[in-house]
Amino acid sequence: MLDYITSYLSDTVKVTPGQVGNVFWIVVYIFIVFGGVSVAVIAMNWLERKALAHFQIRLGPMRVGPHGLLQPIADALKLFTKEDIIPSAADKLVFWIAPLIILCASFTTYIVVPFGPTHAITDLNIGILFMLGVSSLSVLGVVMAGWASNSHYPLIGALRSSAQMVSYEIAMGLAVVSAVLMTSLNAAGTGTLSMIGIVRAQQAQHVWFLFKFFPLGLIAFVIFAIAMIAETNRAPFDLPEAESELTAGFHTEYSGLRWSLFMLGEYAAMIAVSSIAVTLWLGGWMRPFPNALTGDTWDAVFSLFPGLTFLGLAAICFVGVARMPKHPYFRVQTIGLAGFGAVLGLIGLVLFAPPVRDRIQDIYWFVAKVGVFMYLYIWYRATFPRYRFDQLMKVGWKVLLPIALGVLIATAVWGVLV
Amino acid sequence: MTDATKYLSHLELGEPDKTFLDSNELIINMGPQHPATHGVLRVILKLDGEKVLGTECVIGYLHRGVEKIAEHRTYTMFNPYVDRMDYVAAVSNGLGYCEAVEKLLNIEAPPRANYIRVILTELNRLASHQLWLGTHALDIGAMTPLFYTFRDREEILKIFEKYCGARLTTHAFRIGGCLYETYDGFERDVKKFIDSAPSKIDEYEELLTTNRIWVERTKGVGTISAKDCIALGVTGPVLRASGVKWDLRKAQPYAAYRDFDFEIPIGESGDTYDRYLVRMQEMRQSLRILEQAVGKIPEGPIMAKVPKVMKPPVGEIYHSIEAPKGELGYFIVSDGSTQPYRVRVRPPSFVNLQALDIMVRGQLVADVIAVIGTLDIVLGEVDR
Amino acid sequence: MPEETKTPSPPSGGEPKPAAEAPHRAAAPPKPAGPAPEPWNSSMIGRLKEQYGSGIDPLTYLGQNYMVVDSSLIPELLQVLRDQEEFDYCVDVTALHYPEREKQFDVVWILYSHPRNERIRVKTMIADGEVIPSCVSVWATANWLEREVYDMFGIRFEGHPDLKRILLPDGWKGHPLRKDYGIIQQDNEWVQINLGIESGQ
Amino acid sequence: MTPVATTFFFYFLAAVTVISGLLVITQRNAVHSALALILSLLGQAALYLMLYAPFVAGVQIILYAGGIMVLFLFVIMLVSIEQQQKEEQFNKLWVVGVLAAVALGGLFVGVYVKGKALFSGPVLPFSEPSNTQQIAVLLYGNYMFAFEIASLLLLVAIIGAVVMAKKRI
Repeated sequence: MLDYITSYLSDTVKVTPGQVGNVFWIVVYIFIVFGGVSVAVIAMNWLERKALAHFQIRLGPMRVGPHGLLQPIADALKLFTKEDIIPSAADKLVFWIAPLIILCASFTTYIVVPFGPTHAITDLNIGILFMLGVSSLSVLGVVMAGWASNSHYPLIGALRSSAQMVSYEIAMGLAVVSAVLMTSLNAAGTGTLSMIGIVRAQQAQHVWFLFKFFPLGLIAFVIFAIAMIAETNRAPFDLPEAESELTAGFHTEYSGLRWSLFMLGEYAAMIAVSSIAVTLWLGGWMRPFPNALTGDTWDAVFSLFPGLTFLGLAAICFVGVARMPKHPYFRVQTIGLAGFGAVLGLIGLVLFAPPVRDRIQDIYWFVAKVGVFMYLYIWYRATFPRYRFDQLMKVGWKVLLPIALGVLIATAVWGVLV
Repeated sequence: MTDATKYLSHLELGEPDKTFLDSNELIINMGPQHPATHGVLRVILKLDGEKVLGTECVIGYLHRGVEKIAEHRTYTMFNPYVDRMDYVAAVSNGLGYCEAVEKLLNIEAPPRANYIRVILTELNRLASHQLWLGTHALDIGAMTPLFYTFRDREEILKIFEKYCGARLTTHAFRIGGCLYETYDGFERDVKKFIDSAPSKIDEYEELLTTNRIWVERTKGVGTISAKDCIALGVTGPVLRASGVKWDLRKAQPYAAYRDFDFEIPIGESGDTYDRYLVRMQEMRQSLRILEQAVGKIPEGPIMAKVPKVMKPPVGEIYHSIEAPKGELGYFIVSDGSTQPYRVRVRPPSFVNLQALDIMVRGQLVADVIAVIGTLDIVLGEVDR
Repeated sequence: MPEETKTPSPPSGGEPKPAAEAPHRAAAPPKPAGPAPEPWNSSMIGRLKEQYGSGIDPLTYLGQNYMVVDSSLIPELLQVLRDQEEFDYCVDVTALHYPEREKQFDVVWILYSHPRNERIRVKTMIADGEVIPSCVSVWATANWLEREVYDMFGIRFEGHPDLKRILLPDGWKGHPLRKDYGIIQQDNEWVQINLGIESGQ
Repeated sequence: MTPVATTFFFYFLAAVTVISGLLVITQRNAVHSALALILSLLGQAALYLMLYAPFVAGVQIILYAGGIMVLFLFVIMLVSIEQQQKEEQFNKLWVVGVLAAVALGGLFVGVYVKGKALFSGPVLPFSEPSNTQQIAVLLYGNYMFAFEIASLLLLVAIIGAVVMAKKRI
């Protein structure tokens, strides 16, 4: 099977992801990507609490570690050591499996995420289809969790989420198809479903699909951006886990480790769908303005960004150190923050080294673009009230779906005419 | 006064369905432990999918027998208890009780006390509305207003704390006036608050008033007509949002409200959005009252001549004030002894909560949450 | 916190003193005989008297008007008050218990008229165990208010759509606002069965 | 570079598919049956992958495992499970069942025997990267008419379902 997977690597790429035929590199990449995603989820957890807190004029976590940097770890420890409660009337088997399904579904999608032309576990030639398909499996986990809890609120949450996710998948799929359609506008007239192929198509056509056939690409992107929030059950579409209505929706009865698996899966899914959006419309790993600001000088300037970012973060840390109260009580925290800043600064310096710089650039730009989406997720959550279920369905079926269909047809027509 | 004569026919509540457990129907217990029922309210919902077919409120989880306690305390001793009913508007509760007993004793609080009472009560109205706004918005899913309102409510609570030492259950007034003279800088603090508050209210409105999702979630939700409101005895902002211009501060002025110029904001359609707008306007009107009051607190005593041992003559009195939630009435019967023979509290939340059923029939589960929020109930007052 | 007046300071340490202590010199002798209720006359009373005769005893006390009516008049009079006299808003329904009286209970309706901006009370006396017609059909708001009166006093309202306890649990025995119900009294049996507390406290 | 692993995986996946297929009809709890069915469908998707038909595999996952099964679960969840569990698992039509199974088995054997002559040896029909394109050419080229008929039928079914489900339009 591994042979089989490796045989699917695109032959157009010179250094193929995972180094064709080399099982070792695939395994290494799997560990790197899954480890990286887990770290990203932890970071996202901290960032969300912190950013949300600042939106809401409070400080957020401040106790565990300097500025609460160790809070996610403390939370994880707490969740691991918490009593594991299974309701007596629950269907134990299904109750067990549900969070695992969500987790597997959201992590499996990373198999095809292209962090760079050479930085991907593999490159299926049905990549985007695979991603949509596998991420749609997470709804099974939600439904199973809601049913297995044998309680009204989770059941309603599960009903809501299954209806919601299935509905928004359609608009999402149509938006994706219109982006895929754009890949076929080359000399050969053949498109691709491969994630790497899609980015390469944007490279070849010298445009992010966001701006292709303006405003068609933009509309498709916006549809996707809305649908993906609904897909991941985030505010303002967080009805399945609407806190004020259904207490916690489908995971009301879950606690401890299994609850944290849900959270892990949810955040991983958020990052996954964001990476689809980045790949399809925002040029994936490509740096900004690849066609306008060309030349070696610009390349060199943009290649400094990763290092500069880390140096900037380090600088923020040191500002924090300087502003720490000068009291023995805070000594440990101050030293910790300074150490953290120093590590960030060191990483930044390492990233300036030319060979590292060139290898890391793709990943940096990809992650930076995904990061923007992550910030948007938090922003939406701080700003918007929650939709009601019928309104949500109305938006999905009566607004997004027709527009997505229209965009698809318009893209096809435009593509044929041009 | 609007022409209310046309609302005189009574309300058809309809028979509860006999087939309460049909196969398509789902009975769901909302509360008493539920994040959106504002305490320990339990609502039994009969649902068809997500549509509400009927509700039944089960209350009493917070029943402390306040009325029974009153019969075993002297008039003065009972005063702090009333703060524990509507604990987010404790000052209003105290005002109502003190004025009722004053009426029964046939004394009157001096003008300075009345002004202090008005200032504190209006501040309390603001605090109550802010708390309502924050929790209501949180129920509908907007997290952020909660923290904004709590930030500003804090300023009010600080003034209370400086004035009487307590923040929530203030026990600010005494029978016959106020116990405490205003502290140094009281007027400055209030003035500072008045100056900063309008921009803060603008901030809330910016987040919500034109927010599409907010409007969609609240417009046409939980609509109740003026006729139904009056038939169900609903008072306060809920009544005013249905278009009845009735506010006890204007209709039967008490304390020093006669001296101030303010408007009664009313709504048109009586839906959740109108109630939201009415309360936002009310907050601005409260600021207007405060502005007029704070500059010209008259000099003089703050306590009327009150007998040391209060023994009101045999008789009974009903006095009501416009609490933030509606008409808060006290019906006090004296038998000539030091303890009231009977104290009946007419709680606005209790009566308003009755309207929940007709407001949510035919709407969705999510609307129940919105309507419970918009009724602005405090379970301490519902259950007493 | 500086205070320049004779008033006591805010409760920084000790308990707040009873308010009545503040104006010491104002300790007037208690007035056992206060103002007595006086007859109340108005055009409305005239009309009602014409219709119901001696069943109505209109009084006024401290500027507040009320009428003591015979319990046989009850649903009809309230209906008339709502329909003809525009008392469209029933503020409250409550009761009083006088155990030493023959007719133990006073049932009180507090009414308000929006068009007239007028508040009156209607009062009637009934004996223990006697039923009184419900006025839910007159004012819908009476539903919960009557349930509360039933809960607290045990007065049964005839024709109420759903007369059951409202604040106390359904199986509770006793009606706490009756004067013979002690302040710390409770339904020990209920507490033991439902809360599992043996001592009953 | 095919040999061992591929054979192993084939039999592994086949076993998963068949066993979970059996579980579908033997489980007492309808939700467990549905879950087994999902597993069976996923096994089939993997088998498609082994047959170098990635597009079909992807569609299998999206449509069957992701879409249709959710709707299945949706319906099953709302049905009272307790009652079903008390009911008899199999009804008494043993004879008909056996006959149907024998007929189906005979058909399979027939196809297998005859098919050996028709398809000689495992051949890769299309080059992999263009597999998706080839399907498109077949669907929208050669079998255009059949495809359109099928989609029209589905449309009729959808409208019919809406009309039946909605009491008032």
